[in-house]
Amino acid sequence: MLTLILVIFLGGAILTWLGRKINPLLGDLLFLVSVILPATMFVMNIKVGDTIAQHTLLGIDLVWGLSPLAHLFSLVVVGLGVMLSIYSISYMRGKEKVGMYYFSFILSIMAMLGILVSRDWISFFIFWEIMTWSSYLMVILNGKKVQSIGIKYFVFSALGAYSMLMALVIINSQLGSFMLSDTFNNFQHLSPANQILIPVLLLVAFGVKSAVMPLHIWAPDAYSNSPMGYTAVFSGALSKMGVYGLVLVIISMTTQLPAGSLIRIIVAWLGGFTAAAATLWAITQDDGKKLLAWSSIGQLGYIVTGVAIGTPLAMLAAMFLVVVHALFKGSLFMAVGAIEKQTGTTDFKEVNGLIRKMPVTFISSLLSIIALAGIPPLAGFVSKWMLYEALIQNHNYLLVVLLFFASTAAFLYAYKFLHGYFLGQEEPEWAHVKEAPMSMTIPMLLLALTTFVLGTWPQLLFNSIDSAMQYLGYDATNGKLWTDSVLFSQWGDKVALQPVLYAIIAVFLFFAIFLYFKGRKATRYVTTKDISTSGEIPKEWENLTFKVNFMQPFERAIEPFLKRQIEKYYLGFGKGMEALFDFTRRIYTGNGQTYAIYAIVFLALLLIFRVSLFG
Amino acid sequence: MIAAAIYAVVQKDLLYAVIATGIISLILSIVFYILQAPDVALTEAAIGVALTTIVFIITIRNTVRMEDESDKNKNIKSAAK
Amino acid sequence: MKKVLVILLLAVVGFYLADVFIGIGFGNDHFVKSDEIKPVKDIYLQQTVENLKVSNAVTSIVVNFRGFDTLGEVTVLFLSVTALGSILYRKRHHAGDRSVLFSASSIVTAGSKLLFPPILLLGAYVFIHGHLSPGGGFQGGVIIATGFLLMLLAYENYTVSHNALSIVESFAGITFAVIGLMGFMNGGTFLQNFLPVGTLNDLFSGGIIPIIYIAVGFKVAAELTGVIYTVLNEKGDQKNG
Amino acid sequence: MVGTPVLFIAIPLLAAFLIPLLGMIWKESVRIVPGLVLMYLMVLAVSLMGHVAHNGPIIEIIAGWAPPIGINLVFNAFTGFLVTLIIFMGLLVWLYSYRFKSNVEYEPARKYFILLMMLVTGSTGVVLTGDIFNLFVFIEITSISAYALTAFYTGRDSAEASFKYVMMGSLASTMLLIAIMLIYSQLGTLNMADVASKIHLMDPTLKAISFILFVVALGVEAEIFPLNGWAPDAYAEAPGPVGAAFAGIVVKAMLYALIRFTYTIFDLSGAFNLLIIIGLLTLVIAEVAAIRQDKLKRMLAYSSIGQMGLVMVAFGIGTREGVFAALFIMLNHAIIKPLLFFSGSYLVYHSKKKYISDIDGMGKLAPFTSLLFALGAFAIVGLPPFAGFWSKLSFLVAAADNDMVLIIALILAVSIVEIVYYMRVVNRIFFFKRTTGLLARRPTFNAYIVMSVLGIIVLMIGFFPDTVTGYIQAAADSLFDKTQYIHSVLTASIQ
Amino acid sequence: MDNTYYDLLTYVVYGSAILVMLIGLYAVLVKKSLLKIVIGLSIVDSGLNLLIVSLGYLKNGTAPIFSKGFFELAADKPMVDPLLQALVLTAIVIGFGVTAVALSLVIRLWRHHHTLYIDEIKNLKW
Repeated sequence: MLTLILVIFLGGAILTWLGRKINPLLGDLLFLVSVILPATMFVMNIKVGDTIAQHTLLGIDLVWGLSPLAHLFSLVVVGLGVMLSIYSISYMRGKEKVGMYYFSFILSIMAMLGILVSRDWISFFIFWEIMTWSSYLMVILNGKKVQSIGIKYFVFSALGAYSMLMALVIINSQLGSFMLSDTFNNFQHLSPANQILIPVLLLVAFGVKSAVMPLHIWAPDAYSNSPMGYTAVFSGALSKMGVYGLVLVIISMTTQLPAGSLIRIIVAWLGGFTAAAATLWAITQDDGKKLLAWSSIGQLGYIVTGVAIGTPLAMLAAMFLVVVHALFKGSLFMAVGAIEKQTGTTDFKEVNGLIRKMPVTFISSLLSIIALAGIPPLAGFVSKWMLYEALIQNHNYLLVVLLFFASTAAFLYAYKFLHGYFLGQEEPEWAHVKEAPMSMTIPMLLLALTTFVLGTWPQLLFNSIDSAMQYLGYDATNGKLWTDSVLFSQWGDKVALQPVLYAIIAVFLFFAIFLYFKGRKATRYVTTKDISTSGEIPKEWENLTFKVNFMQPFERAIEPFLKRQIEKYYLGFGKGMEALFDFTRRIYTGNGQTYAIYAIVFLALLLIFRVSLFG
Repeated sequence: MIAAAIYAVVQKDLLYAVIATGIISLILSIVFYILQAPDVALTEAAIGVALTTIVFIITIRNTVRMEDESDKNKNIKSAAK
Repeated sequence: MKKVLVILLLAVVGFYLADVFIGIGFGNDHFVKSDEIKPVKDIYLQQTVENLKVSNAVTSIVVNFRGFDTLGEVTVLFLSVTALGSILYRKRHHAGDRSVLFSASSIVTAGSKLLFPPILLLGAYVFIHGHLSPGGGFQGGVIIATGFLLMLLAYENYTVSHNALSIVESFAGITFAVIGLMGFMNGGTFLQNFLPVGTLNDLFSGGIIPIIYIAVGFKVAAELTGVIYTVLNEKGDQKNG
Repeated sequence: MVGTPVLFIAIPLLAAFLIPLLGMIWKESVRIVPGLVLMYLMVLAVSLMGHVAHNGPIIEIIAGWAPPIGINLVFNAFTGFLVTLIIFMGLLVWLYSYRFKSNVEYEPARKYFILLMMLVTGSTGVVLTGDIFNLFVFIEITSISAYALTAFYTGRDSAEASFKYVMMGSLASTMLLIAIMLIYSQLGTLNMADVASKIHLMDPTLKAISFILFVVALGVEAEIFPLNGWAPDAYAEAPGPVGAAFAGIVVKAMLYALIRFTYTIFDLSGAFNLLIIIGLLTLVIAEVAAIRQDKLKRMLAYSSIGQMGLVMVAFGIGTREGVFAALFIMLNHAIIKPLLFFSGSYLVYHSKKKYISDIDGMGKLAPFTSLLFALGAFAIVGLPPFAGFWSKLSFLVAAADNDMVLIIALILAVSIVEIVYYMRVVNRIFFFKRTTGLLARRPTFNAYIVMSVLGIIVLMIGFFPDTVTGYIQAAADSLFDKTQYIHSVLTASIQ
Repeated sequence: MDNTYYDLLTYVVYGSAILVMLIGLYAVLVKKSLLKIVIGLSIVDSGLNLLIVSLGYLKNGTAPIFSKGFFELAADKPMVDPLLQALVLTAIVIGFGVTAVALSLVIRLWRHHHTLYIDEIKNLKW
């Protein structure tokens, strides 16, 4: 069954691509069918189990099964995949290379499910690589700066993938098995050196995909450069595969290791730094896509920190954030995509006051951005609260401060995002803009509403997370961790929390509706003079908006920090390597005589050193 | 024979160099005969002395006679312009 | 500087080579002294007389024991003619535009004409008697080619038909291969002797050896003439000389 | 049985001699006959492979003299595997070039096909022969065909490439002859199995020196690092199908010879380390040079050299798994690299200088060719689920089993370099705007067939690697089983 | 003929053969003219052939021909190695083939470049 599902995906991808060549409508139809049909089959038929399908290739057993942990992630993948496939139909209409988009989309969904069902490293790696190159096709699909962005993405992915490959062949040579379970169970049998080497290699592998700090530089460009319909998958589901791997490595390997706690602290701090730095970067962006891209990296930082801390509460927080991040970030990317589709740009400087033009988009963005910022009634709050609490319990106060700072700073970009697109000056240029078609808004709204629901009743998710955590070796909690948390124990006993939450929600809704109507009435046209400040001559696009240099003072404050970009070091490294390569290839001088001399020198060297070679 | 070889290598006039290689082959074929290898001697005499030399000479005729072709080179280049 | 380095380099290589070969020794039995070692040359010498009835051991080796090598060797020559043709091929073919090495005097032309038949005869003799005396297909073939060379040099407009050359060449090659295959049919192995060997030192002895050598002779002659002819017809764009 | 191994040599030779005659009668025959011959040989190879799988190796005695007196051909699982591969690739190259240059006149066409057929025959002979000197002869046959094919185009630079090749090739054959003579002067035999059984009697110094000479001589043709200066030039300047033939046929045969010497004939333990060292050098330097190329074919050439380095490292591991991996890489390389050369030469067909930048945006103009090129690129860098992945994996597993952690790390780092330059090209094909006005050339019908066949094989090995691993395993076992090789050759008799 | 004579001859014969090879090699490696390089290659071949033939020589040996004269006059003399001679025969012919190909390439290069300087013929590099 599982094999059949994967084959349907694969065949569907090819058929869609071919169908698209024949007739666009046929392609669309095939696309929907080949995402939704196998996805439904997956949800309906594949239950948690150890060995669901098994194949043997090259004498290696490929075992496929579904663990509770993978089940949790697979829900995210399937949900997001289906929503975005519906969204993509409208989003991609009228664009180029739709066939390839569909092809890569289906393949990456397949690959992600494949990763999740893999119970051995080989199939894990195969699907991992399929995921990499199918997403690579997406990253370069727009054809912008293909060489720099695409190659950057692929090089980092390859770095990760090959670290994994190296780790897994070492595992095989030491333990004689490619099975994930054997690796974790017999981890103690590895030599001490390998016990360090393998987790580190795997951490690099998964760190790349989950965009942890020194390995993150591919992410902002790759996220913002791929088509929006896919970026949601990218940030929501694909990066979570990295998290999935990190969970496996950190929980199943480093806990068995004396030096494991050190590794975990390092990873936790890296996650914290990622969260903080990415948030700062997000603030300075003037493009919605990029802002969200950096924000995704920041959120992944939270998740990584949570996973690395590894206490039950932290784990719960991380898992929860995995799910809700996929939801709200998916919704936000869809919103940006809708705006891009309707206006043709995603630049804050150009788009304004869409609140009346695109109300549904606005509502879902509002809900999602609140969740993103971690404001209480919505889902983001739940996970962040749990994370802080876990860190405090673990006495990582400095890390709490760091994350708290990041979280606070996140308000700034959240507001910038909301304001940039929906509020502010309504310009005549955008007068014709309409709300995006239903097939785009409905998935968006659905995701946002799910975020809302999960924020209000987080217990809905706790069962799944709980079984996943039991699989990882945690005690059964039945969602007690949440109800036991400080939030409830401090005043949960006295005050019924639910009404409070409802009250807050009501206030927010009211605020939203207020904004909506206010925006409609108080349309105020600003003239140039209003914003021209002393000495600075406004440029043309500065005319009508004050969002430009929105955060200027803040940017100036963090400038010294931003200047030290890691990317520059990587670029310098890359340049240096290329120069070295260029120097090296000058060995081939083009003169046949030189080659002959090489041959004789080689002969002479071998003759001279023959004793040391052959004894 | 060694002298002929050195001469062949050092001589700037390729025609003489080629003839020197022919002479090497000739001496070689005599040595082969002395070494009780009449078959090889015959072959070497025919191929090495006659054919190889002729093919070389034809090539030289078709190309350039002097090893140091610097002035002619200039001439040809200027002529080409 | 480069020359000095190269000489040093060559000295190193030469030292090792000389060391090895002087270690092996000249003129003595250089094979490793061991019961296991039975140099094949002894077998060859013995079998040449006993089974093949061929006087010239070199011939018996070239044509029979290691006839496969010879087939390859003939192929190499065939290929180098083909290669030459392909490398020097030019679209505009100037017929008769042959490069002239020297303008032959009438004595030379007359002498060449006189010498030509004996040379051919000598060549034929050499390859027909290849299994009896020194010489054989290669040597005879080369001699014949020299005869053609003489004519080509002496007479500016002496031409050899390309078609004729390739027909001779092909037939000779085919003969070789077919004889090999006939051995295959008759004896079970390629190039196996299937004719009576006759008696030692007789012209008609050695089974297929003379036949193959004659074929080789024709082939080599045709091929070498082809080589010379091709190169000679190549009139370079020389500006001097 | 349809025939015996000697027909692999005899039939093409006969055909080569016949072609000039046939050509006088019917001109088209010069194109058709080589194909027919190769098809027959393909049938022969496949049927012999089946025979060998059941009845053990076939030792073909030539001229009625049993080894070690006469020359013999050995067709066992290993050589049979390579021969089948070589002939299959030869057939594809023939099919591809059948109309590749339909405007080429009769004379060059005749020569082209004869040379191509002899290239295949020479390589087959190198693989099949059981005699050292015969090996030399076949190497010469192969090289002379290769020299001529390299210089086949009358353009400016092909002769230069070919001349470099001739220079290196002549030096190589000199060294090969010296080495052969050293062996003979000590052991009195030229038969490989016989030599192998007596090599322990040889003086260690002489043994080492003759092995070194063999390595250098065969290394020139097998493109190992300091000796491969000719290779990129020759690949780049030869006609497209010939480049493919080099990568798919010639190098394989020459590498075979090197491996035969290392594994079977000599018993030097240090030889494996030497293979690893020169393999790594070759790999690193070639890949590093490839990344900075601006011409497509040169890039492919360097990449091909790099792959050969990888194969050598795999052979140098010295275990059965290592040999298996090496043969698997060889097989994949023999299939993928011609695919890249074939499709690549159509992509740059109209471009004068064959710059990589001339293929910008080809994806729109020539979707089929571009797609196949991309498939080849994905496969050769080892992305699953394509063919290259499995061979890379089996190599890494074999290396890891021998605790070669640093070598694995180095090779993977080099793989990243490889990915970079292949992806750059693929990006250009599909995602760049067309900058030149050059049009794409439509592949001929035959080229379509050839490229599709190769593409299908790449996918097939990718998804079902077990369809070929059985043969590779048998081949690896056969190479590894030295005593069985010696025994089977030395006890052979005329059937 | 005593042994010291043969020892001396060892040095002379092998020494000169190897020296000829090295001289040829020197031409290949240093000389700038393509023709000189080809000449060098053919000199290397000559030296190699001498080396091989002299390897097969035996003291007081006789040519490996069982002519009538052999049985009458020299039946007790050892025969020199016929195999090596056969191999040299092959090597000479192959060497000629290669030389011819090399020379034709020289002509081609002259046609295009009008120079035989190897330093000027390097359009293909790196």
